[in-house]
Amino acid sequence: MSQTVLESLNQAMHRMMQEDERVHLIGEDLLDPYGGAFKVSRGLSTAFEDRVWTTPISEAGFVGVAIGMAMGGLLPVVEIMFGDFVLLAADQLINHGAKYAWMYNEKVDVPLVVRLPMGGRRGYGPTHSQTLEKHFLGAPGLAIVATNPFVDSGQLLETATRYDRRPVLFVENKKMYARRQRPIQGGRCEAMAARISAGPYPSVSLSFGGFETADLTLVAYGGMAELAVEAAERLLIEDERYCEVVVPTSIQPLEMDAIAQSVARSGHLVVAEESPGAGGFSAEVISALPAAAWAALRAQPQRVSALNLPIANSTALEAATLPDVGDLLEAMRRVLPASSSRSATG
Amino acid sequence: MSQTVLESLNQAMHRMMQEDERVHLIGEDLLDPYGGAFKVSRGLSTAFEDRVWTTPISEAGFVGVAIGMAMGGLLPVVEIMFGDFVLLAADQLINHGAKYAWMYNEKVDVPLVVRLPMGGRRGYGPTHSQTLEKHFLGAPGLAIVATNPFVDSGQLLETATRYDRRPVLFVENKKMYARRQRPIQGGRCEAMAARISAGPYPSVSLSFGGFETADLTLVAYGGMAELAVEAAERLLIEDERYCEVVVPTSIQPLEMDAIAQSVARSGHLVVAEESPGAGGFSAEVISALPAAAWAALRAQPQRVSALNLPIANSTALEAATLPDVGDLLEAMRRVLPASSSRSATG
Amino acid sequence: MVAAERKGQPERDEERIDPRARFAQMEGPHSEKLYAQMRLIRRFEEQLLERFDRGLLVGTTHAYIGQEADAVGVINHLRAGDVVFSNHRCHGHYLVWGDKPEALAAELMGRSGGLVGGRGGSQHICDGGFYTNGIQGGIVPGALGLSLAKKVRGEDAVAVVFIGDGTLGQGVLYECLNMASLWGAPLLVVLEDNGWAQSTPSYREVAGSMLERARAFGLEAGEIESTDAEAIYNHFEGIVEEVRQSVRPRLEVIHTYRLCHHSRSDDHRPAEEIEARRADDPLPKQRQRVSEERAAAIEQAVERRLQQAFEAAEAQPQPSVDQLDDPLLRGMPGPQS
Amino acid sequence: MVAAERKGQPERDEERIDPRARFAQMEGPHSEKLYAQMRLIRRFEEQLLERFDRGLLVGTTHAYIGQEADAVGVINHLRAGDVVFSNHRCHGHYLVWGDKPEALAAELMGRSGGLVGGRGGSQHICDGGFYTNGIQGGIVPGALGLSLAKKVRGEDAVAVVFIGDGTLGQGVLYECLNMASLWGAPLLVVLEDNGWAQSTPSYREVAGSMLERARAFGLEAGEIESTDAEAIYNHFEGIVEEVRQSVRPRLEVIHTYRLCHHSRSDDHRPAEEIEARRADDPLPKQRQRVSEERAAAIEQAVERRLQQAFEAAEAQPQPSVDQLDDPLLRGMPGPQS
Ligand SMILES: Cc1ncc(C[n+]2csc(CCOP(=O)(O)OP(=O)(O)O)c2C)c(N)n1
Ligand SMILES: Cc1ncc(C[n+]2csc(CCOP(=O)(O)OP(=O)(O)O)c2C)c(N)n1
Ligand SMILES: [Mg+2]
Ligand SMILES: [Mg+2]
Repeated sequence: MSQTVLESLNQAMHRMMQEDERVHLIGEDLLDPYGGAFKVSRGLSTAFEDRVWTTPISEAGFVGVAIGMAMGGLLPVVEIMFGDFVLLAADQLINHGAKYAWMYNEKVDVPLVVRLPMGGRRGYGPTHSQTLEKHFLGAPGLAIVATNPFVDSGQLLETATRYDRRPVLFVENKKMYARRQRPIQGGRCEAMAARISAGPYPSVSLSFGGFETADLTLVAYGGMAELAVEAAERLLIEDERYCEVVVPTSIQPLEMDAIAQSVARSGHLVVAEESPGAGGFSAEVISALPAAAWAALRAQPQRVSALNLPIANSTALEAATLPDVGDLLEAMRRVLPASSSRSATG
Repeated sequence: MSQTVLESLNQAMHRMMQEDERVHLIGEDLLDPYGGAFKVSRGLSTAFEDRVWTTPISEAGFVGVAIGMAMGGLLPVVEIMFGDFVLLAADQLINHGAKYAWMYNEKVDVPLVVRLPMGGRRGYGPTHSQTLEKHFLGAPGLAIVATNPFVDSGQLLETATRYDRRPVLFVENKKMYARRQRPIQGGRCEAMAARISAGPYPSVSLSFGGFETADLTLVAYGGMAELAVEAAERLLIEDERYCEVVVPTSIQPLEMDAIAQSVARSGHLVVAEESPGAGGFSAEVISALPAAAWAALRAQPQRVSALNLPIANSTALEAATLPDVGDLLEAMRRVLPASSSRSATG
Repeated sequence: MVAAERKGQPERDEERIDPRARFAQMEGPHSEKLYAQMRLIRRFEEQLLERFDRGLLVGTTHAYIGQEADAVGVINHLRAGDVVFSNHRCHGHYLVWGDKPEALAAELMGRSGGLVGGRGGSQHICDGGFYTNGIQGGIVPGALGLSLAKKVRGEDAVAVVFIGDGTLGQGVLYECLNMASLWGAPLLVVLEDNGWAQSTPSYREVAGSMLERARAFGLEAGEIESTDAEAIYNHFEGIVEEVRQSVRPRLEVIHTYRLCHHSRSDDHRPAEEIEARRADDPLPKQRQRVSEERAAAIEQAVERRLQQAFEAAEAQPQPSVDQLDDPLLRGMPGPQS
Repeated sequence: MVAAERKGQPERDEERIDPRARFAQMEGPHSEKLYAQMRLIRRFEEQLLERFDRGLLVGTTHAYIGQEADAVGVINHLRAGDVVFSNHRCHGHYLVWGDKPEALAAELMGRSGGLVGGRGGSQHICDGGFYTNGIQGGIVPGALGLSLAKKVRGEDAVAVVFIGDGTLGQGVLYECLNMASLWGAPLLVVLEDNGWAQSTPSYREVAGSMLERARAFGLEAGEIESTDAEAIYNHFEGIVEEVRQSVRPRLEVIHTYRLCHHSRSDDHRPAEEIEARRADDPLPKQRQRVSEERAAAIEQAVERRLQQAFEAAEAQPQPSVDQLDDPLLRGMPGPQS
């Protein structure tokens, strides 16, 4: 059995700290035996005592400290306990860390990684369940990378930490931690045909029917990726329609190639995200379609997102608020023509 | 001559504080003779000494204080000196003020107004020139209203302060303060046919050619509105094409009716904003088009936005970074078919 | 143009109820009342945790076990019009303030009759001038603002905000101490120093002196090291009144200890340390002041009450999902005239 | 897989230059050097303001007139590897640190040869370990982090961060005092208390005691009330070394006064107050320590230097707008092996 996403991330942290002494870890409640709220940091303080900084509850302060450390030649990884708290550091990230490289005429860089456990479905209520990276879209200089089980999560984190000179928000998903990695091998991922793009932050394309047949492109990232795959499977079984799922990891700048190629083939687009839709990922995907993909559209793209409400504690309310497989299916059925047989463009 | 936008806002503050003693003003450097950095607050501390709270440099703190005041039955108006500093209060706004009404099951409301002087083109450099309201898109419970010279700015502020029970980010534009209000009367605004929608936060539609003839819909808000009108005029003169400019004031929730109606007539859409495009207003407009408007589209909608860079101090760099009339024209020409005569659908 | 009418706010009626009168069903002498309140809190938390273990609840919860004396020692001094802001560890505060175990239990279970209809859950409740939120320190500005609003409106009220030692890490707290001091706010900051913040001992996150941090901003500050409910009650008697009369902010530290884990199963504190502190359990201390007979009667009454409360809460339906409309649309101002 | 190489960072070479050696063209005794530095600052600011009045610059600027003794008194103690974080009122700090009036002037005019190529302007500059930003207080965490990075790397360096009295309002400052104290950071916070923050007098925004605010977080703290450059220089001699040796943070207040408006034309302070403080002008004080002849020579040299600097800056082209590519795309990591 493959690793869980959590194990993959934890081992990557161990590996990096072992191999590169510039890697430091900063955040709340990091020390063993506790090892961080979600245990991504477990064992690190034991193995690398001097490079794990357990902090006071000072999100703005310690994100800013990490910015200074990055300017000083270290490679800090910040753990924000719940991604919801990143808003406390919005000024440090947007007006400081993200601006410095360009504003100082490239005299400095800020190779910072801020890990953000995001997402709901665990009953944590309004201030511990959000998916807030959307609020950092369009902040110049700030990269956003989101992992998912179809890429090597640990490798992604390592790329962000050791090879990327930009400040990166690294988006994880609380519900995903316990999920197993679902590696792509030999062009397949389990029952699906699978492609993974080149580049440091790859996009994954998955299809139960193979890439010759695509009725629809479903774009989802992070915690929505596996729901999208589930919806694609159900669409095939229940409607006999082929849905290609495209999962980008580079959310900012948004990697559009795989999306565009798929849309050019399928002509139908649904985009999903766990946060409310306004000004979010889906809007960006739809608006950033290259001309050729746009021209291929045979119906209006649809968004699937959360209701525009805080995320309630009540399981019933939370489930009704967050987008699920049913919502994805419904959107796909809305966008697909009722009758037509499936396309077969290569 | 009509009032300036600044005068309109300042007089509205005087009027409201005169008529309703629950209205309080909170922010930095508000006391006369200084009267606030941009002088919207001039004279208020003299006339209403007890209700003007000049604060320490504590944006998170005093926005939160205003939230508490609003919960306690007052109607606070917060002045953030430069809108750029609102990021310091992101947590207070998104995780506190905006959530309370719904999260507390409507046991409370938070009738708060936070005034945000946004925008560049005044040479203030990277941390004093931004247009940051985009980062609050998709924050449940948080309204965003942006004024412009074509609506009664003071009236808009009064609606937000006295009639709106929601927390409202009230977006102004530094460059706009000195501009004159351009009132709509008898269906006209100067040389343009003009419509203004009903409702507390109206959308304005403007056209040099009258609403029968529309080759293109140009959507812009706040500081971009007057540039859009200028671009529309040049398009008419230089290309003999009719552009209808639609200027919403309710940015969140986004008022789409006037936009949709115009697009249904014109079939061509360009959307503009002063901030970088990713996850912003334009993406939202494009993605929120109702089905009928979408169906009417004859070309891919285009966005006009800032480059994805901090806003430099250098005039040359700043001008190259922010969208201007030339950028609007270029986008309009990109979207309009090269040859076709103009449409004449009613 | 007429001034906008304030929309009906149910909780404002509640606020008018004197919290000192709320604990009506537990009549009798002061010592018994305090014991009864503490027992209610303790057993509420224990039953809650047990239900978590049985999988009846999802999410998480922060129990107040060991700190009960703080809540009863402070909140019993509040009166109609006063307000309380609390944090993640709020059940104890709330049970003294609002005394509605069924509505609290229902809230934690996400039921329709919960304090806020199942929307908030453990960390996000509201009831008649009682507010909590799950962002450490983020409640302090709201408490300050509400205390100032009450001052402006001529009310004779005090706002109490509870924070933990770990929350001293949040900068916004100091922004508020400064403004509270500059503006003369009737704000009482009660710092429950239980020596730990989640898994982190105080010495790793609090440098310098807690009291001096407040004094440096011009606040009066004091402290008490005790888990004796009556000692704390007596200590705060004058303090609450002083804040009310002087209309000046104050910070008061209670050095205490939590006898349970931080949230649900995360306790790595040294076993000896916890063992040593069991002697400080506030409940036996207070029980000693009550006759065995009355104590037993109180305990029975609490059991009965809690059984009913949890059963009734469990019987409640989940909130309806039919009307989940965007509050922004609902909150739009109507046409003016 | 190989460790990523740190990209070439031009400023890191600069950092290796001892700032104490930078002011080479002004050789001579200590008193003369201090006077020359202050004179350079004063005349730079005056000429800058005059150019603003003539419409040669856009935006705004915060002049350092009246506070020159602080910059020379502190920064002259720094050495290679040390770093400075400054704020909106940074020209004086920079001219002592970096001593490049042409590059500074060019920056303020948005020219290509500016310190950061015209990108930052007055409030956002960077040069060899010197950093400023326009968000009050926001620079403090960066300064702390950089000081810790240097400590970790075994460098014997000090980070100095300049803040104003008004900046005591920002909560993140206290978060940093706490962490600096907990972690033993070689950080010196220099608080230039000029009695005002923009239009607001200190008593309206600083409650309690500045020094106690630092001490409450376990920092050493001290103060000096002076505009005498040599007094301040002597005062900081031991302080900078103490921070370096003890590897502990410290806050030091300089009570001073700004003799100019806050930014460009916004001065509503009582005329009598300003008049009374003119006697504290640091320049005449220092000039007295220098012979008339040397003073005149220094002044002439400064005039010449500044004339050249401004002229050369003015002659520079605006930065090219051809290559405004998204830094995110440029910064993407390459393929790994
Ligand atoms: C801004 C923020 N950061 C982190 C957390 C996670 N968190 C919840 S409780 C807690 C510890 C709080 O410690 P303390 O203030 O001492 O209160 P105690 O739990 O001891 O009652 C932390 C870190 C949070 N809720 N909010
Ligand atoms: C976060 C933030 N809020 C407000 C401002 C606007 N502002 C610039 S300077 C200043 C006053 C600063 O006062 P002080 O710290 O005493 O420094 P001084 O100007 O006296 O040198 C203010 C309010 C800012 N730059 N950043
Ligand atoms: Mg604690
Ligand atoms: Mg000052």
